[in-house]
Amino acid sequence: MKKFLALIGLLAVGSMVVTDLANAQATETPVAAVTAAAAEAAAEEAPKIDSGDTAWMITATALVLFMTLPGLALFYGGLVRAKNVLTVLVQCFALAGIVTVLWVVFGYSVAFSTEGMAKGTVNFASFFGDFTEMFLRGTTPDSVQGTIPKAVWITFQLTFAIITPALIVGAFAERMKFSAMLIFTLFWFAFSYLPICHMAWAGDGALFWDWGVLDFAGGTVVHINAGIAGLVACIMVGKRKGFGKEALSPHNVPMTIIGASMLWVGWFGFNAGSAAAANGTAGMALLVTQVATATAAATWMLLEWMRSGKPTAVGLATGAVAGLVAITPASGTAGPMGALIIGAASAVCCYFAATTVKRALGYDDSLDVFGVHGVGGIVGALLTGICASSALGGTPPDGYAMGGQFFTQLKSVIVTVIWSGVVATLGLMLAKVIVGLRVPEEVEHSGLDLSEHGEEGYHTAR
Amino acid sequence: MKKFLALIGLLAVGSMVVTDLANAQATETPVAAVTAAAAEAAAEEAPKIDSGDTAWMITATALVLFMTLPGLALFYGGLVRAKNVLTVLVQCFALAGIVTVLWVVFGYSVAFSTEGMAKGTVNFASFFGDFTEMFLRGTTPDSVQGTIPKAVWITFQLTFAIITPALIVGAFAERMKFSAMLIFTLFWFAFSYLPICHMAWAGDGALFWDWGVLDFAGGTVVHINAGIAGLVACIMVGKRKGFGKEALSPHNVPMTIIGASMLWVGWFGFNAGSAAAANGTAGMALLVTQVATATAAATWMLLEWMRSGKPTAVGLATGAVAGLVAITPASGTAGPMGALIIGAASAVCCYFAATTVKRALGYDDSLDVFGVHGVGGIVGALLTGICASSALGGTPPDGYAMGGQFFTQLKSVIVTVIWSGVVATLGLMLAKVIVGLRVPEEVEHSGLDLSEHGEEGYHTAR
Amino acid sequence: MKKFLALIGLLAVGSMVVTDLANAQATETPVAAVTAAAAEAAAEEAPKIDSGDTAWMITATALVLFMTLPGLALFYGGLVRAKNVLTVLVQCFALAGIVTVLWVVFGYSVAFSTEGMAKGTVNFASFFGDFTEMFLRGTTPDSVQGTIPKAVWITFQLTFAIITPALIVGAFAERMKFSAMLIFTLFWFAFSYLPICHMAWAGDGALFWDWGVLDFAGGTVVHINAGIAGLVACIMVGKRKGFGKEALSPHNVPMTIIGASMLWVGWFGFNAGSAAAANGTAGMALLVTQVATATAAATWMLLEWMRSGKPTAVGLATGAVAGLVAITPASGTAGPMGALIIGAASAVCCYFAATTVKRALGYDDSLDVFGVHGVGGIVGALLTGICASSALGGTPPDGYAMGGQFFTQLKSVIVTVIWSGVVATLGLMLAKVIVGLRVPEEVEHSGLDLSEHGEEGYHTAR
Amino acid sequence: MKKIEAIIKPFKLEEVKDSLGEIGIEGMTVSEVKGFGRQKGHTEIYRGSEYTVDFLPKIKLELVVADGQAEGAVAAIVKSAKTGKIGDGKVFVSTIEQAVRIRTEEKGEAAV
Amino acid sequence: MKKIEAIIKPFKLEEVKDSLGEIGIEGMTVSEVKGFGRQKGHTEIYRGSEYTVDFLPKIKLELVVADGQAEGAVAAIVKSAKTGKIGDGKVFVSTIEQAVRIRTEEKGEAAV
Amino acid sequence: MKKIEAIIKPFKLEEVKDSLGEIGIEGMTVSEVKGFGRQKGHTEIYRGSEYTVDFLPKIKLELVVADGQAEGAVAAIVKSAKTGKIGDGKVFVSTIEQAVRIRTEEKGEAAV
Ligand SMILES: Nc1ncnc2c1ncn2[C@@H]1O[C@H](COP(=O)(O)OP(=O)(O)O)[C@@H](O)[C@H]1O
Ligand SMILES: Nc1ncnc2c1ncn2[C@@H]1O[C@H](COP(=O)(O)OP(=O)(O)O)[C@@H](O)[C@H]1O
Ligand SMILES: Nc1ncnc2c1ncn2[C@@H]1O[C@H](COP(=O)(O)OP(=O)(O)O)[C@@H](O)[C@H]1O
Repeated sequence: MKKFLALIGLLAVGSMVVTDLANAQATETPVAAVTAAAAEAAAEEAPKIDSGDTAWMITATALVLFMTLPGLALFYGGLVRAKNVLTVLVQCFALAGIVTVLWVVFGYSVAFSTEGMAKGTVNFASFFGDFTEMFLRGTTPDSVQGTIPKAVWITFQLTFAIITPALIVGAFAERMKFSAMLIFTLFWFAFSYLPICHMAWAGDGALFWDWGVLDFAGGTVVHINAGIAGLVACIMVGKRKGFGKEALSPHNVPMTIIGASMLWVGWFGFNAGSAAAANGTAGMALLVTQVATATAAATWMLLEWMRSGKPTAVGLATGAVAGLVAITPASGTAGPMGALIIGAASAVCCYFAATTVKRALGYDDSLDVFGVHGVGGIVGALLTGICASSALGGTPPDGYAMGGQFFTQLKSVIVTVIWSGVVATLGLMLAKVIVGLRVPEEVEHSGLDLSEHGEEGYHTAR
Repeated sequence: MKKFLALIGLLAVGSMVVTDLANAQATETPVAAVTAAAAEAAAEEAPKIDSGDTAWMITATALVLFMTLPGLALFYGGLVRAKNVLTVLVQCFALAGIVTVLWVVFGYSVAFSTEGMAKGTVNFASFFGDFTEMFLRGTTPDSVQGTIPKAVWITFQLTFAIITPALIVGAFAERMKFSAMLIFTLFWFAFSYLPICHMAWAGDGALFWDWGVLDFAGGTVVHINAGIAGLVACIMVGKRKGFGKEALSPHNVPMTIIGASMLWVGWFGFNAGSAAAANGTAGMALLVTQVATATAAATWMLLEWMRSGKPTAVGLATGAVAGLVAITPASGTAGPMGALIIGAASAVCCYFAATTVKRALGYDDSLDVFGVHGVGGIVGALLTGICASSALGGTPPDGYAMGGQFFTQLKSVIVTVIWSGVVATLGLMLAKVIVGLRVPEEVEHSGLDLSEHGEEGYHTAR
Repeated sequence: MKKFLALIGLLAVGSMVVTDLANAQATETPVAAVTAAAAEAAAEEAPKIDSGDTAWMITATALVLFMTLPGLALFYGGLVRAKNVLTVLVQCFALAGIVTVLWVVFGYSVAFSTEGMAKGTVNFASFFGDFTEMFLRGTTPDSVQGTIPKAVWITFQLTFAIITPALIVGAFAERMKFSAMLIFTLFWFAFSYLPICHMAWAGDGALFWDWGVLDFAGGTVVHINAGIAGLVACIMVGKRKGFGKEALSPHNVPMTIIGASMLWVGWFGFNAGSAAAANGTAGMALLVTQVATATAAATWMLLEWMRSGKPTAVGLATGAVAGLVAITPASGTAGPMGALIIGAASAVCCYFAATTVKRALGYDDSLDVFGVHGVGGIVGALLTGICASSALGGTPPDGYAMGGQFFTQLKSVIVTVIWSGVVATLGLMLAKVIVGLRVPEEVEHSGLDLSEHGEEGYHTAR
Repeated sequence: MKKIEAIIKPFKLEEVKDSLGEIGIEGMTVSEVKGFGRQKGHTEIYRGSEYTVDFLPKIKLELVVADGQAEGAVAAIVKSAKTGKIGDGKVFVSTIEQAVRIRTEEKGEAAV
Repeated sequence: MKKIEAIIKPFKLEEVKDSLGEIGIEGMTVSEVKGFGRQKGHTEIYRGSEYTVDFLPKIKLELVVADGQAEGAVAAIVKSAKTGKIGDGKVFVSTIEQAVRIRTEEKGEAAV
Repeated sequence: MKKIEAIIKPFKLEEVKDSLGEIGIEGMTVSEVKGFGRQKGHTEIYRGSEYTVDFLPKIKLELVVADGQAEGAVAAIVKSAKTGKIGDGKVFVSTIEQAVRIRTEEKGEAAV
């Protein structure tokens, strides 16, 4: 506990140093960059709040929070054994709490501040924002971002910052210490989530943005980023006792289905909300999200049916999530035809990643964070480049060429994979040194809920 | 499996033939019909997206999907025995996936294409659309329907197409083969859902539309349609083992209550969303939906309290659903007073249908799809004609006369009952021939989850 | 049952007498008062529906209903023992049904009618509305309130009227008769909820309104009001058998976490919806709600971690609810900094109230309605006065002075505490006389679900 | 007195209870158990990995009866629980030395 | 050694455990069971159809004790589990031939 | 025949089952129970109030074997269930007088 609090302090100081460096470097005139999603809108004259756009974006924010609480928590919670169900719920809930506070204190500023950025210039500010908006200083009810209140924009983006570290916890479920989890994910949040978010969405001068990467709702920022961190974590934390020998079966499949359903519904906020407005782009994002998800679920079902004769509930749910992940970066540019392609492709790739590949390589990614978010994210990011083509019914950006776009997408994937991988490794090493990564063997046997949280999930006796 | 895939092909080809015929017949000049809900809006000049209407309709779409996933899945899932819980969840989830794909491929086009329709003319196109919009060809982010992006409209309508076949699965729960269920419901989807939807909502020239039927959000299209199919199915599939002898009790009543609550909340999207705009009609639909639902829940509770001394949780939930069903067609025309009447009437009628009548006739409608959706839908459709009267605080259409309207409603009910009944019978015969309708007796004893889906819902041991 | 029905009649008559008195007193010219939330909007010219504001307010209404059904029902349901889970669900569901009917019949009118009110005049109409809008007479799809359809406004306010009595049931869970609960809460609804709501929000001439009390979304109206009623009720009903001796542990912690998550998400509708528009105020309410809730959850976690070494799931959830409660009145005036303060303060105060204080005083507030809603509500109401200060990043009203505002807030707290306490006492005495408050001892042992509702929550055997 | 323990298929419980009732036995205690035996388990699938579940759900019935009733009770159980398919279960009989009815403190055969 | 099996009302468990503790017995195994006996079941209602549920929730306690302790243990259970109302349950005593403590491989009375 | 009842730690079930399989025993019945003994319970926390939970989750194994197999079975269980830490559990052996296989009505050792 004490070690943990000390670390939080350290983290904060660390970030400050980094940012001071950033500010020092930033000698060019600051450019008033606008974020990706709000770009179009901002092109028009004076910024004014549009009530329709605001209505949608408040709703979208609620939907994205709903994805984590309770959506993801349930999706994951049902997949673990009864003795560990609370660890997963607590981890998601605690991250929602702490990340929110960090977001207010420095996160938003580090992710979205545009001091020192200039179109076409790669400098420190292409990777990190700074601390000018710490404590959201200067944001009032009258502050406007595009056509919506800035407070809504900040909260909307916050819900993305919450779900991303929460996604990772599925990889090392059922064995990692709660304190180690916090140290690791918060370190990773500061040094991988915030910069990748900045690179992708902070506007002119940001790395991916300047490259022209298409990442409408967070393929790199959210899914590849989390998927890689999950892969690294599950390898460094090690396998669960009994992995490969016993059936470590889901304790409550209906809970998982509820969670997957909530993810599906909430994802409309994630993708259509990334238009930052209630317009045609949002509408098409809604449609393609639905189509890709449904296609992926149906495809996964068929794969299982063909291979084992039994389409499973967990399979359908996993397929749906794979589709949701893969359509995420593409949801602003793909059309219905592209959505069918992305949905089917993601189901096939994730299916083999989470089954054949995982078995072959032998790592214990408990809830397939890498298999679904990592692989689905990469498949989606690459296909985004292809499905933006108008030949496939997409809405390409100006100057689009399929080959070039594919290559650009690939570059951003590679940077994200390496960046997240390195930061995750460092974060885990840090956690290991401070508190150790794993619970003792007896605790793993008797369940983490009791030892880590002093509670049991269920008391069925009357 | 193979048989099943072959059938899917057949279905597709079948529909194409039907539609070609339709096109051949349609010699009159095509009329640019507008759909019911968007009619008002479209009356104005050039179509332009309204951000407020769009904001509401994206949200409404999310709410209606939420009704099926996880709402209906949970409502049904809790009511079956633990050994069959996954079958219900899988069926709802799989239908959401497959229907979405079919909707993109031909469903939307068959339901809403207006080629060959002409006001006052009854021809093939009054019953079926055609294939001009297969694969949603031509829909881009800029396509507008009324005051919202066409992509939103398509997705909104899709969520109705998902929930309707999903409703039916409650009737034959705990005994039907998954493959048979798919063959039957998809056949029924193509030949009963799509045409009834077309008749009611495709615009000038469509059968019910031209008659002046009031069906704001789907009393005929969704509830009567599904309720009758359920009745036919549960009779043709036969009773569950033990029906009438043992207590086939709900395995998880809280799950059912969660589901019912989600249906209630999601239904605001269903009914108020059917205004296709965020306007006064939507607002009144919101209010009357709440009032009718609450009245029906309270009425059912009082009935139980008076008859057995014990108001039950399942009873309250069922009452609420009965009220939701009945107010659906009326939600665009009834006022608060009408909502009180419709709520109370639906609870009384459904209560007796699901108890006395079912017992007397001896069919095993497992989860009362007919008793609630069929009966509630009919009660609602008929009372819609009455409660539209301004004497009851309603908002009658031009030229409204209570008697005539009642008769018009009755006609649409009769057509729907017969149409759905016939198609359901054919679909079930088809499924029976191809794969057989029921699981073997041992499977029914040991539970369908394991045999059909290779999974169990719960693993409580640590 | 019969006694109960008779009482309902009595209640209705009682209210009518009260209102007649009110009307008799109201000799001044009626003033067209506008409600708090719609005040700004109404300042502009002719009332016209704004589609964006309407979109948001329909959604907000759905979100607030979602808080009760299933949010609160699950939050509470998971915390009781398995044998009583349905009582809690039934109570929430039944209240949703009955309160809706009462709201239509007289509730809305008594709460919001402005006959006889005049700015600066304290008369009967400062406390109670009247019966001019019984049965929502006069409300049509064209009726406008501020910039939204009046039907939406009525339904939005209804969802507040539903959750408030539902909150109380947590205090006497696991032992009170269903019939007694209905008599008590409906009496209290009529004579405490409606008047306090009127005092706070009915506009010029209403007691708190004229004092200048800041209660954006219902600190006094909802939380203090319910918290005090809960305290009185749990004392008058008496302790549960085994309280203080055995562990009366939550039967399903995941259910509680789901519920808490839904409360969190739904509360965006509660707070941001209280702006009655999709504007900057709503946006800031969204942000501060998120920040205060997260801060409170994290604070509660740290408290537990420091005191027992184990951060619990129930603790995190309780902390979040404490934060939500406390930010409620402040959500229209506080900024991010104020939200951090309110969040942290509420967690600390509620933590000690629900643990140390409750233990010391020995009352059995089963689910900590007083400890969280009462205490959190009071902390929030008082801090609202302080955090509105622009020094803390707030948006103070005209003529704001911290000391004076604090005192005003305090006055409204005191009035609410006394009013609710007295009405609750009377309501409980009434219920005691008519049906008795508690179930017999054997029923308490075997569980209320079976005896009161003829059902069991779970049937796990296959 | 004899204690009879029977492991049966879950869906047979009602039938067994009724056939015991017919011969006048109206006290018993039932629990949910998992059985492992010749009846092969089933395969469950979790994200493409199949694993075998050896334990099958069974119901265990325990009843204590007077010595004279034991044979009849065993016969009644066997008759009503039989499907003829593998996994039907077992009946075991052992001796109970003392029985007490808690409510009345009656002892011995009067207590069962 | 003797094995004592007691079927009791669920809410009595704590009391019984404590009264056994008082006479020095601190090992036992507990399971949730359903009982069927003279105590009549209850009626459940599902969409207007009433049906009777005959099986009531009970707790089964199993404890193996040295021969000399058996009588005292039975008495303690009976005393603390009694409410005097129907359905209080039963206590059954039988003989155990061997007991082994897995941890130490101690055998016989030393093991219980 | 002998009836062997073993109370073991839940995570040891697979291992015990396998080691019984090795000596040819392939029938058993398993249930989830709660154990109370020397192994101290754990503390649970509910809104700041700590309370002790004395009952720990255990698995109960019941198997009826021919007299000759009993000793081997007990040894196999003890060996595979042992961790050496407190709470490993107990094995109890008693006599069964009769066994019937429901499916075939075989009796005695042929039935187990
Ligand atoms: N030796 C045994 N001891 C205890 N229970 C047994 C034994 N053998 C079988 N059982 C129980 O009886 C059930 C049925 O046994 P099984 O061998 O599968 O089929 P059958 O009864 O038809 O021979 C098992 O699932 C198990 O619960
Ligand atoms: N013959 C029996 N064998 C095993 N258990 C029994 C027997 N008779 C009763 N029981 C158990 O004892 C419980 C109480 O018995 P019951 O006849 O209802 O009341 P009482 O104990 O007051 O006579 C039953 O629910 C059942 O679990
Ligand atoms: N006398 C007994 N009768 C029945 N079961 C017992 C008895 N003593 C212990 N047990 C069971 O054995 C388990 C382990 O016993 P315990 O005393 O905790 O540790 P150990 O077996 O290492 O001595 C207990 O949880 C309980 O289920």
